[in-house]
Amino acid sequence: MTEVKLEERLITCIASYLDDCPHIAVGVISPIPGSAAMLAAERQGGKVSIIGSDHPKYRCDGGVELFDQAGQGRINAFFLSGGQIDGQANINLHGVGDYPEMKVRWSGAFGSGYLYFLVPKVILFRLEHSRRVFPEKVDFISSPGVSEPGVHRPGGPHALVTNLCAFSFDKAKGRFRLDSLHKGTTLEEVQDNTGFAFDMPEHVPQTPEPTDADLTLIQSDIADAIAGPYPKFARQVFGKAA
Amino acid sequence: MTEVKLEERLITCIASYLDDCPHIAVGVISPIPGSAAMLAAERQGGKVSIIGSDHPKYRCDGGVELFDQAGQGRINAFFLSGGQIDGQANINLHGVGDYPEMKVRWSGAFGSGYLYFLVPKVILFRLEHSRRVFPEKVDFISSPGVSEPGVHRPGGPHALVTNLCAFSFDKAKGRFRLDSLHKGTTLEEVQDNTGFAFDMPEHVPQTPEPTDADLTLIQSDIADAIAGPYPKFARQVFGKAA
Amino acid sequence: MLILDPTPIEAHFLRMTQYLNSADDLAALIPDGAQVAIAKPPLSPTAIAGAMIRRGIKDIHLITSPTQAYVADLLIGGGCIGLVETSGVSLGEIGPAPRFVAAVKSGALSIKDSTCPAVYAALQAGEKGQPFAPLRGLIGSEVLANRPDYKVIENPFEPGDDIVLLPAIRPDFAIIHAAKADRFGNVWVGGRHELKSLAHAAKQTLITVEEIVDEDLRLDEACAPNLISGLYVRAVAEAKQGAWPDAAPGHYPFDEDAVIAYGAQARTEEGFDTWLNDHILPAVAAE
Amino acid sequence: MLILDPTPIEAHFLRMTQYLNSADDLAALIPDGAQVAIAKPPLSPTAIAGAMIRRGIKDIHLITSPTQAYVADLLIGGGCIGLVETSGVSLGEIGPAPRFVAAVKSGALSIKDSTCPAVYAALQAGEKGQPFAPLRGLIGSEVLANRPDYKVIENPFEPGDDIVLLPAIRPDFAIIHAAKADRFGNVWVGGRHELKSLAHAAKQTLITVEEIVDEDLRLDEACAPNLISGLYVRAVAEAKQGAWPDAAPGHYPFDEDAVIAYGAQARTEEGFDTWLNDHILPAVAAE
Repeated sequence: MTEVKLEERLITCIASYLDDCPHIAVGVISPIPGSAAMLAAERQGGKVSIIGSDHPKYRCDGGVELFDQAGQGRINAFFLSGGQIDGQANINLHGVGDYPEMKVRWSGAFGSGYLYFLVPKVILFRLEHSRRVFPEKVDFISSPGVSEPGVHRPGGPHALVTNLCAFSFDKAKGRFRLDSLHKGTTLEEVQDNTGFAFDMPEHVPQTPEPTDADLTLIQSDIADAIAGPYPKFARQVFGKAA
Repeated sequence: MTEVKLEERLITCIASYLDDCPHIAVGVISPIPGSAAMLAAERQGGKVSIIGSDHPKYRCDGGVELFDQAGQGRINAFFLSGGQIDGQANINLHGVGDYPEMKVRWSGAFGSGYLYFLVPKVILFRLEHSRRVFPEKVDFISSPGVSEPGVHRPGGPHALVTNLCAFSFDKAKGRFRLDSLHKGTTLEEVQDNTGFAFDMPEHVPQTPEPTDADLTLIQSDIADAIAGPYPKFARQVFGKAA
Repeated sequence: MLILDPTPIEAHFLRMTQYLNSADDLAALIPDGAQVAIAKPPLSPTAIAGAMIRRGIKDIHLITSPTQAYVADLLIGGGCIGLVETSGVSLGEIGPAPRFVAAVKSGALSIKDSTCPAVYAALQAGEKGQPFAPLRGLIGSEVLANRPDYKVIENPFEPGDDIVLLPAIRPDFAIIHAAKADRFGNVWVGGRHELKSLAHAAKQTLITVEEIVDEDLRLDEACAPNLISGLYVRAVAEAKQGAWPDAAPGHYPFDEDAVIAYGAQARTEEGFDTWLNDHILPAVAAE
Repeated sequence: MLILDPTPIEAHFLRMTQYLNSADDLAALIPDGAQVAIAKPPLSPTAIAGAMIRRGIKDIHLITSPTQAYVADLLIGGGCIGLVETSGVSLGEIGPAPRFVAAVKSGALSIKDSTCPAVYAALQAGEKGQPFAPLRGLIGSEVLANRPDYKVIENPFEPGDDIVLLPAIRPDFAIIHAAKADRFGNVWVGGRHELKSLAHAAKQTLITVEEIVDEDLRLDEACAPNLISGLYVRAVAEAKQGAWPDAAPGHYPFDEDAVIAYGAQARTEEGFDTWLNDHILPAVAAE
C-alpha cells in the first residue's frame, strides 16, 4: 500500500463531519472539501452541488438556486474558509487592517454573509494552520461565528479542519474543541500555531486514517468525478486528466 | 364596402387610445382589446404580449414576467374590465352583495390589484353598457380607480370603452368624460344606461368609423394573428380558422 | 457514476424521488388539512385532483398559482377544500366556475382573495426562504382590506411611502402535471418558470407526467435549464392525459367541449355528482 | 407578419434593439458616471470592457452580479471605475485580482462590499420593480455595518425578529456577453437565469454575442424559454471571442494560461499597462 497523502487524509476527515447530509454544497475553488462531499455522498447516498460547475450532475440551476435552497433549508452542509478565522468562528474574507483601505485586501465575502447563517453544518477549512490565520480576533468580521439570541440562524460553524488537526465547534459555548490530530501532528504544534484558546478532551486522539475502502473510492470514482470541476487538483494530486 | 361590424368599430376606437404605447399587454380572454392592441402596434410599430398565450410572438416568458415588466415600467397599456365599474373608475371583479358570502360571486381580481396601479394607460372595456354594470358605487372595490396622494401609482384608468360609447378618465378630477358616441348611439341612451355622473363636451362627437386602411388590416393581418390566441373570436367574427 | 445515480433503495433511504404507480399513490401521501398549491392551466394536475377526490381528502387549504379553472372547481365540488387562496377561479371564456361560486356564496368555502403578482411574489419569497415580499399596488382595495395577513408598512427607504408586505407562502405540497420526467427525479417544465418556483417554495412536490423517459434530462442541454430538480420532488407517477380537459402542450390541446359540458352540468350539485361518476370515480375501478 | 418582425427603421423608431458593428459601438452608448452591472464568469463581457477602456470612460459605478474576476480587474486597472459594489473580486484558483486589490488599498476605488445572495436579491427586487428585498443573514457582520444603505427592520410578521432589507438595484446598464442572438433582439442565455434578471433589472442592456443567427429564437422550442427578450435589449453587436480569456461554453474554454499571465503581469501598474497595450488597445487599430 502506498503512503496516504495529506489530501486523502483531509478528505476522509472532512467526510467524517458530514453524516446525515443528503445535500452538500461546495464552492468552486474547494477541491478537498468537494472530494469530501463526494465521499460522504457516496457512503450515504445523497447529492452534491458545486457552485459554478458546468458538470450536469453537480451544477446548480443558475447562480441563484443554491442560495434559495439554503434559505429553504434544503442544503445540509457547506464549506467556508477565511484569510483569518478566530476562536469564536468569526471569519474574515476581506483583509488585514482598517476597513476599507486595508493593508492587505482579500476577495470579499462571496456567499458567506448568508450561507454561514442558513446552512446547518458549515465546515471551515484552511490548509495553513498558523497564528496569522487563526488569531484571537479577526480584523474584520465578514461573517460572525455566533449570533445574538433572536437572530434567525438555523446554520453556522460545525467543524474546522486544517492541515494539522480537526476541531468541532460548540455553538452554545461559542468555542472550538480539538477533536483529533492528523498523523504526525503534536498537540504542542497545534497550540503553538493557534492564536485562540480552544477546548480539548483529556486525550486527543489521532484523526482516523482513511480506510482501504475509502482510499479505493477516492482514487477511482472520486478522482474521476473531481477531474470535471477541479481539473488542476485532480491533475496535481491524483494525476488524472479531465 | 360591407357594413362595419361593431367589433371593428370597437377595435379602432380602443386603438385610438393607444398612441405612443410601444408595449401593450392583454389578458387572454380579451379578443377585442387584443385586436385593438395589434392594430395600434401595427400602426406605430411595437410589441403586444398576451397573458397565457402560447403563440411564440405574443407569449410571455412564464407567468411572472408580465407583472415584473409592469413593475419595471415596461408596459405602456393594459386592459381591464369589471362586473361593475363606477364613476371613480373603481372596478369590481368579486361580486354583488356583502363580501365574502356574496349574492353573486365573480371570478376574483386576477392581476388587477397590481396592474391597475402600475400600467400608465389602463383601458376599461365592457360590452354591456347598463346601470347594473355602471353603478354610482361598486359593491366591492377589487381595485380603486384613484389613489390617495403618496400612494405609489404610476398607472391607472385611461379610458372606458363600451358597446355604446367611449369615455376618457380625468385622474385629477377622478371622473369620466364622455369622448364620443358610437354610430347609432344617442346621448340619452348613454345617460339612461349609466349609473354614475360624468363630464362631457358641449357637443359629443361620433366615434370615428374605421378607415378603409384599418378595416383592411383588421380583416387580414389582424384576423390571422388573432386566430392564434383567440380562435373562437376569430371564427365567430371574421370566419377565420386557427 | 457517483451519487447522482442512486439505486431505488438508496433513493428511498435518502428521501429522494420515489416512483409510484399512479396518481392515486401520489394522492395517498397528502393528509387532510394540508396546504396544497396548484398552478393555472395548461398542465393542471387533473389526475392527482381526481385521486384526491376518490380518496375523500378533506379540509385542504388550496392555493392557486395564481388562478385556476376546472381543477379547482372540481376539488371544491368534490368536497376536498376548506379554504381557497386565489387571484381568481373561473372557466375563462366558458363562464363562471360553478362549484366555486356556489361554495363561496353558501359560506361552505372560506376564501382568501388576492391578485396574481401577489401570489407569485409570496411563492417566490417562499422559494427564497425569506419571510415576506414587498409588493406595489393593492392599497385602497377591498382585497387588501380583507387580508389581515397582508401588512402595510412605511417603505424604510422613502418616508411617507406605504407598501404592502406579503407573508411568504411555503405550501406543504405542490401538485404539478408536466410533459416528462426522467428516472432521477428531474421534471421538464419548459417555459413555465413559475412551476419551478412553486416546487421550490413547497415543502414537497408530487408530480404526474405524460411520460417517464430513460435518458437523464440533466444531460440534454435543451432540457437542462428548465427542470424541476429531483431534489424538490418527493414522488412522480406517470399519468397519461393527466391534465385533461386542460391542455398538455405538445401532447393534447384544451378540450373546450368537455369544459363547456362541465360548466353546464356542474351548475347543480346533482349534475356535478353525475360528472364525478362519469369522469372521476371510475378511475378506481380501472386499477 | 405583424408587429414583431419590424424593419430596421421601425425597430429604430420603436427604440427596439439596435444592431451595431462592434463592442466599441456599444461602449459608446455608456456615459461617464453610469451604473453598470456585469455578471461573473463564464461569459464575462470582456469585449465591451475593453471598448470601455479604449473609450476612456470614467467614474463608472460597477456592480458585479454577484462576483467578478478578470474583467472587473481590467476595468479597475483601466481607470473606468469609481465605485465597485461586489461580493468578491478575485482571479479564483489563480490568486488575487491585482488591480482591484491595489485600488482598494490606495483608496482610489470606493467599495460597497456585499454577499452573493444579497446582490442577487437586490437585482431581483429591481427586476420586479419593488423598492427593496428582505434577506436573512448578514446581521452581526461588518459587511452590514459598512452598508448604511442596507436597513435592519423588525419583521412585521414576527415580533423580535430582525431582518435586513436591501434596496433594489436597477443599473443604468447591464453589459452581457452571450453565445447567440437572433435578429429580433432575443439573446439566448441557456441556464444562466440570473443574466435574465440582470437584463430585466437594468434600464438598458448592451450585449455582445459570439454569433447572430438568422432564425427567430422564439420559434425554437429549445431556446425560447431561455432568452433575454428584445424588449430589454437596447443594442447587440457580434464580438467573436468576446468573453476571452473567460470561457464561452460551447465556443471556447477558460484560457487559464492567459489569466495566470495577467495575474502575474498586473501586479505592477507598468505590467498592467503592457497588458493593455498588448491585448486591449490594439482593437482600435484593427478596425
